[in-house]
Amino acid sequence: MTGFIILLAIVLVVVISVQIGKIVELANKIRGQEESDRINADRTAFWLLVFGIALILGTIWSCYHYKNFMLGYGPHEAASIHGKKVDSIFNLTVILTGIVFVLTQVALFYFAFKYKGRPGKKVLFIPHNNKLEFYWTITPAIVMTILVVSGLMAWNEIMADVKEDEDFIEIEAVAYQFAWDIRYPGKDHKLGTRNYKLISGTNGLGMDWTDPKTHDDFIADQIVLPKGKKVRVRITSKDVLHNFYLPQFRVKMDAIPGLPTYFVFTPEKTLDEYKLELRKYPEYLEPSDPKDPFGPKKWETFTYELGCAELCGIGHYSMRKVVKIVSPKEYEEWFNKQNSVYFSTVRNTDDDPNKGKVLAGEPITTSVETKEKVDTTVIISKESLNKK
Amino acid sequence: MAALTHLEEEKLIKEQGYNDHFYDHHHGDKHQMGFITKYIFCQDHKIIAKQFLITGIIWAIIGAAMSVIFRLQLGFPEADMAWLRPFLGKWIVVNDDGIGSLDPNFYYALVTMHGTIIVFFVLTAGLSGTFSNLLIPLQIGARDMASGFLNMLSYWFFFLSSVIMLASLVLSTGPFSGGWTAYPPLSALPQASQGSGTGMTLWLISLTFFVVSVLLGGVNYITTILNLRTKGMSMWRMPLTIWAFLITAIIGLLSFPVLVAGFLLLMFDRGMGTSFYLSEIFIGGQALDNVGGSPVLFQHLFWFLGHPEVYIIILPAMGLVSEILSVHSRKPIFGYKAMVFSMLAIAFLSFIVWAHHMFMAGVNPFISNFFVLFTLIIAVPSAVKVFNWIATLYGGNVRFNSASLFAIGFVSMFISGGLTGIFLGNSTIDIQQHDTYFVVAHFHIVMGIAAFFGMFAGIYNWFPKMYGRFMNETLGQIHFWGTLIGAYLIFGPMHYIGLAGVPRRYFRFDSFETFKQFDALNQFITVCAIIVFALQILFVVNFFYSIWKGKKVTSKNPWESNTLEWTTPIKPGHGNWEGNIPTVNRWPYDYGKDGVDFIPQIKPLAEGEQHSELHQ
Amino acid sequence: MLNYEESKKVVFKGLILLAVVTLIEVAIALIGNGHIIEGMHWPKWLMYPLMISLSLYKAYFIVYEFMHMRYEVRGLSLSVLMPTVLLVWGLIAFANEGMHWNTSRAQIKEKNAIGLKSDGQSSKSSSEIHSSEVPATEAPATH
Amino acid sequence: MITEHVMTDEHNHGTHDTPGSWNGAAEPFKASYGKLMMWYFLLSDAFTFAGFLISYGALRLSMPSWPLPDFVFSTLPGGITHAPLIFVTIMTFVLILSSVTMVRAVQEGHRGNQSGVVKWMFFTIVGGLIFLGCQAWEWTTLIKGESMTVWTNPFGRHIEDGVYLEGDGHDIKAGQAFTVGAPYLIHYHDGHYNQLKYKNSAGEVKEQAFGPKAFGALFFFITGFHGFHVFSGVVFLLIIMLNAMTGLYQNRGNHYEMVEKIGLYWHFVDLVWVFVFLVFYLL
Repeated sequence: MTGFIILLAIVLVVVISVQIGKIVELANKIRGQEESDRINADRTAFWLLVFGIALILGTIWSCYHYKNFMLGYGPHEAASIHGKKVDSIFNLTVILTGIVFVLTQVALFYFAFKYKGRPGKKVLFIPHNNKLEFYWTITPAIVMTILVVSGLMAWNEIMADVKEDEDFIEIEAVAYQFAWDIRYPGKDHKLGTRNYKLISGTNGLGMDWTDPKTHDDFIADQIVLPKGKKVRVRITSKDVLHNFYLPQFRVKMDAIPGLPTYFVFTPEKTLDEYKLELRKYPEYLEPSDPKDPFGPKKWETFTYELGCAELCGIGHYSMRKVVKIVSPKEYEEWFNKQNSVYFSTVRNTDDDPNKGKVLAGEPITTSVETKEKVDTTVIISKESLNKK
Repeated sequence: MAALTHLEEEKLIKEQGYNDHFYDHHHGDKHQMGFITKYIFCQDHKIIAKQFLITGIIWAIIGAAMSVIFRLQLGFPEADMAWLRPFLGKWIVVNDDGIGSLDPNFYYALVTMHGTIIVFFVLTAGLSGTFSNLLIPLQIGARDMASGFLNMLSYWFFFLSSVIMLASLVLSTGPFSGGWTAYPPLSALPQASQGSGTGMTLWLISLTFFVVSVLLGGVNYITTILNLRTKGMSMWRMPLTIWAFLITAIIGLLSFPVLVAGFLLLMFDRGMGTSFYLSEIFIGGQALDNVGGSPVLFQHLFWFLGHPEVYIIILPAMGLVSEILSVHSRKPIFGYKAMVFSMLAIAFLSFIVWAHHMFMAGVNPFISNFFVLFTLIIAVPSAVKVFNWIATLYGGNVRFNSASLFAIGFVSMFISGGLTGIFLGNSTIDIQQHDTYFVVAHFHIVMGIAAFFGMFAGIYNWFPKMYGRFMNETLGQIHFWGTLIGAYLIFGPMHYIGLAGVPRRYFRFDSFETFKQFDALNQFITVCAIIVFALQILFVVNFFYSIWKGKKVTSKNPWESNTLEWTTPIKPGHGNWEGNIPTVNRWPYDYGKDGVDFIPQIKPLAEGEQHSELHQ
Repeated sequence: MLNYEESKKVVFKGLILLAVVTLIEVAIALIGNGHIIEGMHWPKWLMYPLMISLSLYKAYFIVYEFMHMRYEVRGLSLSVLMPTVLLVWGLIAFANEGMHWNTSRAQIKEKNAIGLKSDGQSSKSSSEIHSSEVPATEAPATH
Repeated sequence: MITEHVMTDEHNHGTHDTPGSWNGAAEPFKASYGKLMMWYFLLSDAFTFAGFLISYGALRLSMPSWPLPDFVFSTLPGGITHAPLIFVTIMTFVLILSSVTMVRAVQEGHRGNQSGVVKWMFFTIVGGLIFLGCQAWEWTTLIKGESMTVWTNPFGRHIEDGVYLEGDGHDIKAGQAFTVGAPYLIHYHDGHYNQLKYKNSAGEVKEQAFGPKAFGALFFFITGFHGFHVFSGVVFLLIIMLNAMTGLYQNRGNHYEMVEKIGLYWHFVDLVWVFVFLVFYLL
């Protein structure tokens, strides 16, 4: 049905246009060519001017109307420290390009209106004007210099890697078709070695268990990070290109198989703080699910998200992960509750290369308990694999 | 001094032009040619131009229709698409309730094909191929291209490439679906996506043939422009169209081979198991042996072509628009030499800025500094061009018709799209805007719509030369207004969606809290897109209707233009000029000089008159 | 343009010149890598620029004499040779990228290696990790 | 201000000098369109090769080590194994010689000497064929003899000092010491690559690692692409030589321009080899 309507609409537009064309031509014939040319020129010039004005006003109006969509305004304020810089350079560019936009579009449509054709009218014969051309070459050059300098200063600051002595958390985001695995380094604050050849059903990231640094690494189902602490994300991919994209934090970096990348950022607002700010905006006071008018409001269901911003295949649009920024205290609590992959699923199974060995620092008494727990998990995951 | 009458013109050609004895060797139209040699395997540049144009129009309809289908998905993801089943077959998945929805595989195939088709087949072949072929010999005063045979081959390679691409559309696994940029590993590994198997193979073969076509054409255009100019047609007397085609051909000649290099390496990765682009991949439950390659390498090779490619698209449009604005405002183009130098500057810069498409692709942030710097420099020559176009209108006697309106629309679009490019060229802002709808809006306006506007302006303006008839003016103006307003309504709101962070190439937005709140805007965009599509159908109807039924051209020079193509017969035969080739005595922009409306290039200088181009 | 006899001379001069330059290049490679005189190794910064400039000279000679570029109009030679300047920035950028890939891979290897050696219980596997310090090597599949 | 008689005068010269084309103005580059086309085609082909060689550079620089060319290319026909770069030097000479004979053919063409053209073109073709034969031998040696494929590169270089724990029965003996940068070849026996064990200075036991995969693939790919150019060059040369024999170009009276054009192509092949030789064999 929809299709029929669309096809009908297309046909109708064409038919009506053709009819209008015929009528106009008939009218022109009646009026005489010269007269109708004159009227047409007046009309077209007028509408070009109207269009020019409408374009400017429409742009300004839409900028105002959609101000909450723009970087640095309303709910779209960056939630990270470097994001503020991105937003301010965006603003600077909006202002500079906005001025150029208005001036050039006004000139274009106004001249088209003002200098509409009249038979026999004399034109100004000016093939060039060196002075003018010099000025309008140098002006954009100056404006561009401002943008380049401010942009690059911010860029080099944002993209700088962490320094050795800095206090930061390093996590790893591994992308694959079509999800993310987020690995935390555990208590030693060091991510263990991975080798893609070791990837298997029970070891999705290919962690090398002979590296003791992997033993306390854990995989989180959400990205949880403390407010105000520098985070360095190692970004990588198992199969094709993906892109680690945190819209609210102005973070974006490709995940490339076999070629590690990283992004460093400092979250500045906890999720709760951000949500409270959203309450100020009417569009977030609406129910999240339109079918359920009394359900939770949009600001309540809102959450920071991680998405993929590089086409990676059929499930590209579904690579979502929830991101939570919490206070350092909450982070500490959450962190302590996480179970390391190794001790919860691998230790002393057949996949464990250290089977039977006593690891330094491992409490011997609990190892039996862990083992039992482990076995069940492995069986379950194997069964679920078989089903697939 | 006054403009020339036709009789005076003919007299001038007879007296001043020269006889190259063309008709001693060739017989022009007098020679009996069969249908096949005259219309199909034809070596005449005008026929080849028409072949390029009509193939381009067919591809444009296919490409635009694809965009309508995926816009429907984006605007109305819940709508029933079962009605498309007769056209798309199994790509519409019908559930138990009889509600049809688009297969996401096919959505990505549509997006990919839309990009490939419009960028390569329509805006490269259809625009540059058409007008380079039509105008180069006519405007420089040549009988034909330097090598008519290679010129013919150029079209037939394009045709072959088209057939292969069409074949890939009907594959059971679907055409390639990894984006028109074809980044590996997605494009290199058949197991990564359905379209990366046979679809990708055909895509690569098709585009390789396409490159052959572009190179054959390009070599021909360059040598023709350099070697076959008529007497008096010095480089600084060439119309800006010819300059644009020359520079476009040079860019194509230098950038497409690098794409081929990238493609060949990709083919080896696909077919031979080499590791140029692949490293440490675990896919489909299997760890591949490939190590040491770099997917970023392909991106570098691709964008080394890819960025010049956008200028291959826009430069011919710029040339056409410069010429049309000048003719229809009855004024010389403002700053002719500045226009040429800015085109040359743009062409040069286009080769050293490619990595600005890759700021967020893992490129060394340090080297990005240079790419930002070079990229933003492009704004300067572009601004010069815009100012010159506007200054051309100033003080003119602007004649409004479909051609000049589209030219004005082009300038407006180029301004709007160019300015958003300043955001994206700045790597800092690009952190957020990369791969969002802001990018989509930007490049559709600046190289999609703007280039189409240039193409439309060119078609309306040179249709009389191609077919000896005018296109319907009223329909043309409806087409113009609808497209102008519609294009702004489609892509204006898209900027805001992009600013809000919505990534491109998403099949649906509903799984993300951040991205799912823009349904109303998406619906609005879709509705506008359908209307604009309908208007393009109107253009096609107008085009084909006018070929046979349009108003007949009665004078040789209907637009009262200075350039040489309007000194040929209304329907020029093979060899373009009957008898002598005209000689050129002045630059092509003597409009309104000394109070004379227009002075064709063939008219000698009057006593004491100065060359206008000398003072540049 | 040269006359026939002169140009014949140029050809054989060219043959000898190209042969000698090639021999010098090979000699540099062999001597520099210690094949002629045992134990003699020239530094890369000396060898590479020498060999590259000699090759560029060969290229220049082939284009200018054999391909007759010297006798063409200036415009023609410029139109063919100028575009190759575009490759200079390409070369710099690609080379820089290559080194960047190397360092970003090496950085991860380094991070992985920290704390490995000090630990006593890494026997076979840790050696594998070391031997795969060259990322382009065939990683051992046995585990 | 151009007076009429000057114009007609010039025009007559124009058509006279360039039969076959109908241009009026003097050719700015004083070259026929065919020659220009060949030049611009070669320019674009140069960019294809540049794309490959630049990719080669990027991939090579992304590897911590790269095989030593004078170790890899050190065999000669007849079982000589320690003759670094000699064979490829001979190949280079063959190509240079064929370039020289090509120049001679063009010169004879300018003189209008049909038999001279045919003779020198024949030598050029022979040179091209010898070069192709050499390349075939080189490839065979690498593939059959040394088991280098596009997937596996057995040529490596040590990244640390050490002592071999076992020998390979040929060159390497157990107990032999080596230093950083020492090249080695992993031998292929009985269906598998035999990686020798060694002990590094820290006392760890390791195996020889394979060299960068990209080396083999890039070598076969780029030299193959060059070889393909040589091959098609030989085919074109053959066709043009036959045409010259029939007197076709003599009759055209344009000083054997076709020979000149194919000559440009042939020198270009030589030109590319200069760079292939540089990056694969010298650096």
